[in-house]
Amino acid sequence: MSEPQLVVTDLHVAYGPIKALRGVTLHANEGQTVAVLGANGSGKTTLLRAISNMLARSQGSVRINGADTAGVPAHRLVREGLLHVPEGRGTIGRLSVRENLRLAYDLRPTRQSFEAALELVFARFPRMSERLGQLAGSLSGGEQQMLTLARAIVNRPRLLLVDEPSLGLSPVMVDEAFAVLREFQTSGMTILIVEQNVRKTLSFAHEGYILRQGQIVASGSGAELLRDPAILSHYLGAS
Amino acid sequence: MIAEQIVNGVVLGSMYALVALGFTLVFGVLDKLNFALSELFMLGGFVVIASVGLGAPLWLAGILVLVVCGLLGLVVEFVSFRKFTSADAQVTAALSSLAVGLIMIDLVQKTWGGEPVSVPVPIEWRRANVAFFGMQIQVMKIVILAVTLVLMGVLHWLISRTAMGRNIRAVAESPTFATLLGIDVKRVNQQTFFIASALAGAGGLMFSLRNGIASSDIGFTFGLKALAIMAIGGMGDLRGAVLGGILVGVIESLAIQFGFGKLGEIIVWALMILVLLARPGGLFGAAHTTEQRA
Amino acid sequence: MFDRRQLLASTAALAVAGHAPLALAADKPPIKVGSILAMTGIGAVYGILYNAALKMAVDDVNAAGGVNGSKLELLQEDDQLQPSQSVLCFRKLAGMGAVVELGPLTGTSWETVAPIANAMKMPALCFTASKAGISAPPYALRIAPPDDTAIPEGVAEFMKLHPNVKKIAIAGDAQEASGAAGMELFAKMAKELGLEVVATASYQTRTSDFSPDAIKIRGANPDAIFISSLGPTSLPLVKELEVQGFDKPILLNSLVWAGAGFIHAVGTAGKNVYTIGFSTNDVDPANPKYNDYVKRFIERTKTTTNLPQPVNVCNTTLPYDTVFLVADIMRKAGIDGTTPADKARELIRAGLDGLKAYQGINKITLRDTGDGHIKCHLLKANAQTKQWEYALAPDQRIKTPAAFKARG
Amino acid sequence: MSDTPLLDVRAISKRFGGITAIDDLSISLFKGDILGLVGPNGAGKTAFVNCVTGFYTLSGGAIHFDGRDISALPLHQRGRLGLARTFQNIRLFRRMTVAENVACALRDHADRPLRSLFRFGGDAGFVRAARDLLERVRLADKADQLAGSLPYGEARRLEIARALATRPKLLLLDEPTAGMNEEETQELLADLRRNADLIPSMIVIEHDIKFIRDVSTRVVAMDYGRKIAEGSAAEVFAHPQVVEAYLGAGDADV
Amino acid sequence: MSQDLLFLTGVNILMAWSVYIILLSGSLSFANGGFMALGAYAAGVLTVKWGMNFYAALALAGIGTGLVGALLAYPALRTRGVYLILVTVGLSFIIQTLIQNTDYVGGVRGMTGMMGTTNWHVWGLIAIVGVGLFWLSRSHLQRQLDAVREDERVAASLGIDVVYLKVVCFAVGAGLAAIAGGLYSHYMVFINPDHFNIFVSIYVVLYVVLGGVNNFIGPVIGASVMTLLPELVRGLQSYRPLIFGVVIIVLLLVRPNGLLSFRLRTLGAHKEGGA
Repeated sequence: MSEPQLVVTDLHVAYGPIKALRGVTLHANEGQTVAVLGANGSGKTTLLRAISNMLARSQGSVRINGADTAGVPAHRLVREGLLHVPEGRGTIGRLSVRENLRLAYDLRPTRQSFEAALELVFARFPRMSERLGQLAGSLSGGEQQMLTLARAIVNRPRLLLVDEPSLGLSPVMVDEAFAVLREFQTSGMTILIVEQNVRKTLSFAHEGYILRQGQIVASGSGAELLRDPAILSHYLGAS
Repeated sequence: MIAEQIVNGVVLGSMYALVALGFTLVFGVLDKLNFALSELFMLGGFVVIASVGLGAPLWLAGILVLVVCGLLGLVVEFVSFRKFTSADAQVTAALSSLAVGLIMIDLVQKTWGGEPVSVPVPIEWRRANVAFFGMQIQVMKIVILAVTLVLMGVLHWLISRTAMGRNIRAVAESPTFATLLGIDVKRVNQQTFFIASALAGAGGLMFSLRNGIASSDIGFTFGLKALAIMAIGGMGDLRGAVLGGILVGVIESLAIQFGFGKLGEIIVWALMILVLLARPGGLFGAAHTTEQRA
Repeated sequence: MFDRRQLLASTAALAVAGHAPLALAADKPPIKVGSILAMTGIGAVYGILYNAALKMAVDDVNAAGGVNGSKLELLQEDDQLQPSQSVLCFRKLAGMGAVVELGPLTGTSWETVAPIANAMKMPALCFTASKAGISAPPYALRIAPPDDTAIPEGVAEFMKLHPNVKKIAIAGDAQEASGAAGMELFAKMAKELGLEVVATASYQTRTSDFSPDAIKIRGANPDAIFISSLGPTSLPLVKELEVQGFDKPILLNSLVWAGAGFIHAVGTAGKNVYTIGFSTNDVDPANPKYNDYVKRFIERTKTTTNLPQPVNVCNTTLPYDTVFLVADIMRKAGIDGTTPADKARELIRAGLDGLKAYQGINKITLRDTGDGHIKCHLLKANAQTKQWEYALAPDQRIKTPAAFKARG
Repeated sequence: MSDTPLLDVRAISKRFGGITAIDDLSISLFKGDILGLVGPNGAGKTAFVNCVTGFYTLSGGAIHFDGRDISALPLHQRGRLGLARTFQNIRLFRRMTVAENVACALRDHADRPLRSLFRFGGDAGFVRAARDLLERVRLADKADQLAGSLPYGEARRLEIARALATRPKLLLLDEPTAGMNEEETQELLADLRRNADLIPSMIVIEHDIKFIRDVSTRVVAMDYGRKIAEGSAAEVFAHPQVVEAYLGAGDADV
Repeated sequence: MSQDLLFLTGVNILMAWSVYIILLSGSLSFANGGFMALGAYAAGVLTVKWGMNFYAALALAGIGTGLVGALLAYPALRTRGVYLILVTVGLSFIIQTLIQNTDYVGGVRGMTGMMGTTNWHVWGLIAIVGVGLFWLSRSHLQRQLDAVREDERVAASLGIDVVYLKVVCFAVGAGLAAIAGGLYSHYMVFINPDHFNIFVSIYVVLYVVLGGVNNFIGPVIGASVMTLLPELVRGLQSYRPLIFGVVIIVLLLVRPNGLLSFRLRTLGAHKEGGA
């Protein structure tokens, strides 16, 4: 059996003297959805940023498709099939919706035309066709989140890193966002998701890891973790 | 007379605008001031002199100006900006680029001396005049305006229509997000410096064609004025740089006509301070408030 | 070389201390003459030009046996045209034992240095600055004729050549001392001659666009323009006037005559351009000394400098004369390399005090203001040869100088 | 408990461009209250703290503190009136030492900073006061370290000590236990209890429901910039809207 | 070292401190060349035209310019970062142009007659200001200023009156620059507006940045090195500007935080902190 698509081994990251990640080891097989759960400041976002090489690691290794990513510039990783959707969405506010999508398309132009890619987006998010010429910054929070996911539709990454996709969304929008992620999942995309919305996330993730103070403290299949009240209470305090 | 001054102000303003555009491009992308642009503006004329001296026809010399100044811009990026990435390195980078500018001045003076040098443009070109609604306007001014407008049009097209422009705008807003979208920020920075420097060089080219001379000490004050104009228009705003440049050009021309020539530098700086006090983000820039950071 | 000079210096010290003079006349230590010029930066073209003249003079003096058995040694300091640097250089030269200082270039620097020369009791001789009334006798004298005589003399010849001029425009650099002073003198002259000033345009040293000034001047439709600013600043205005089709005579004060650049860069715009000065590159049949100087100076600068050729001789005869003048005084006062600097300076000051006129290449008359006077004439730019030439034929030139008080 | 609330937030709103962060929000708090503020990310909790402490200017409504309308007061005057806060993403003076971080917040000569230049007795008073506060948060042994070198938990405690140095009447804590594990959270709770004498009243934003239950006398839940529930912790956390907003409607039956 | 070099070094140290004092509250001023001009002219007018005692004139010029600085600071400090830099550059230009157009002080022709400064005055003042800055560096005020510089908004929320401190620093810095100007004019005897062009303001900031902005010794080092460096390489004549430029670039690259980058602590162990 070949190596999993994403293998993180003993990853350490420090901000100056502060150790944000202290030896994280996890992996995601191709087509798997892996959830990383943890409180604020537990290092989830740092983990994603380290995987996408936005942060330098002080120790450990990250392998994507069998190749160590050490020293590879972040933008090149993105070109090779990784898409990192940061917390706070990462849309470029002063670019139009169309241009935002175009950026994603230019990364990895497929055989189909940009217009065809847009059609795929409209099929999923009909509202996007109305917003196409608008500046992304003028969209509502929910629409911006749609745009972020729409970018993934156009971009078709092999490995998707998503940081808190439900942040600040209304419940309806949260459902919508997860529906799209589920679609990605069925299409065979590998997804690493960081979320606060524990139930929703674990109910659709294959694997889950609980991060605490930069270390993995528990892991298991999504269903296992979800069934374990100790984990939930540990995470949410009490519930 | 006044109409003629206004027309002249627009032409002068368009030269200011070219340099201000360079400043605002760099500032938009890096949030830093590139003082060396002033001296690249100064170099524009000397590149013409050098290339004509080497036997190049004037049209080729014009293209060489863009290329040489653009390439020098890459040097400036490497020396003064590559290492100073953090936000509090603003002053360090600015001073470093200023020092690069000082070196450029010195090298020009070593080569051509400190006094103005004639630019080899046929005098007939420079002297051709047309009458226009009772105004006497030099053809050269019209050419300059036309070339400037074309350059601005090309810039507008580059920035708003091409993939490179999209990337530049994306990096300007957030280098982090841009990287996450697969954009090579370093390359975008270089592209920005190349374009900005070529624009400043083009400004210098226009200036030297217009005045028939190139001078080693013209860059600094002209560049500072362009900086003020950038602030008047709104930093990082291309439209602001153009309109701000033309506004200042026209005001300066009229001030001289009405006998306020003695005030010189005061005009543009006082205008800038007034604008900034009334609208801290400049005429066209978004108001920068501290709240977003909190 | 260095060691030898040190040895000589210690010999001199012994001599001063009252021991028997050991040195033979030929081995006397040199007399140190300081000079302050801008050798780097924007003023370097001037500095290099005048430095070449100073060096030629020193070489000539030394070749002729030096002064009382001592050679002259030129100590050259670079002030980069900054007045504060001029002061630094001045005091530094004094510290190095210079007995007299020559330079600096601009009125601003001269005005800064002159009072200090008096305070430090060190003679200083300026040979360029044009702004009137800033010399400070007895220690700080200027050999060059300032604008208050040069401008009236030039304007007089200009009016002789262009008697129909009634309306003039005055333009100038309001930001620079000599430019502003020249503007005032032009205005005064206009008033005296009954000329109507139809437009005044003030600009700055670093004005980038002269179009508005040119439009304003053209619009006022004057018969002639008087311009007072330094060469690099005047040039774009003159060019702009040409471009705008302004075809009237333009009189510039002596600021553009001095220096190497203006005449080489003015091009076809020089067609109507006049300036004020007292020498050109042309031979002067009445003055063989001058002709010899011009030939040698042009020859010399060809190889030792990168100045545009043929170099504009303009007022470089003045630094040359100044060196000879100083050498004369020293010779008469018995100064040689062994004379203590303080004493030598006092002797030179005394020599300068008694000086009423000096005949070198130029005939210099000293004025009670501490400035020199040399009769100036109207010069015209020749765009083809890139040289200045006299505007009037020798017999047409006005011989009577402008009014001034000579030293009594 | 007196009749007039210590903090009286009256129908405030805060908009950024088209986005409404706080919408017609009224909250009042009496001396001695410890108010827990809960809600999902983006609910407007931090914006509320920013409005009260003066980091944001209000788009509408008014805030009264200690009987005074402070809606238009600048930051430092609110600080002097007795409002102190900590930040969600800890904001220490990182290049200053731990002791200096606390000491710079101490009051001197009735807030006339220049007067401190004319104090010739040395810094003994400040040293003592700062040390005392650092001891209270168990950081005395780190006094001379740079604040930027502290690990997360200690940085958080230092931020609290710094806030306490201003002798606040109302302390606003923005997610104080974020990133802390169980033990650290318990320790922080103990710290707060131990220093109760310096904290007359408090507003705590927290995700840790247990912490909120342990510490607060009253809880307000927010979502979309509005108040959706108010009452005791038990009441609020049983509120269906809160459950919905907080945990999300799970797809799986749990 | 010659007297003059010693003097100019001293004036440049005072000027660097004047920028440093403004920088204490986190604002960068490119207007100090302008304030220097105001002081130089004010002190000159007071001694030459009004016959005032030199020390009184110096003090009055300092206080007056300080007040002008405070008045300008209120509106100027509404802007930040690059905008503040440009506003202060503008102030420098405006002050210079105003003096050029003021006939009472000679306009562009300049003013002369000031006499009587010695190196003792300059270095005496450096000693006084140095002791003051040392005293400040250990004070509660310094601590509050450091807090303001680190994070203005947080400092304000702790009750520190940031605007007041910024205005005071601006005024004191302007006043010190004015006194340095007064000393300069009385040493040079003659001044004109060109002595105080924008490069003066820029170079002074350069001294501080090259020397180090975190402690009061950095500016001294920066000013001394950059004043003496051109003298040291005087022998290289025409390569001086080139060397000057290259040295600046190299220093900024090698020591971006200045030659002396440590910060003096106001409490506890007074030893080196992190850069």
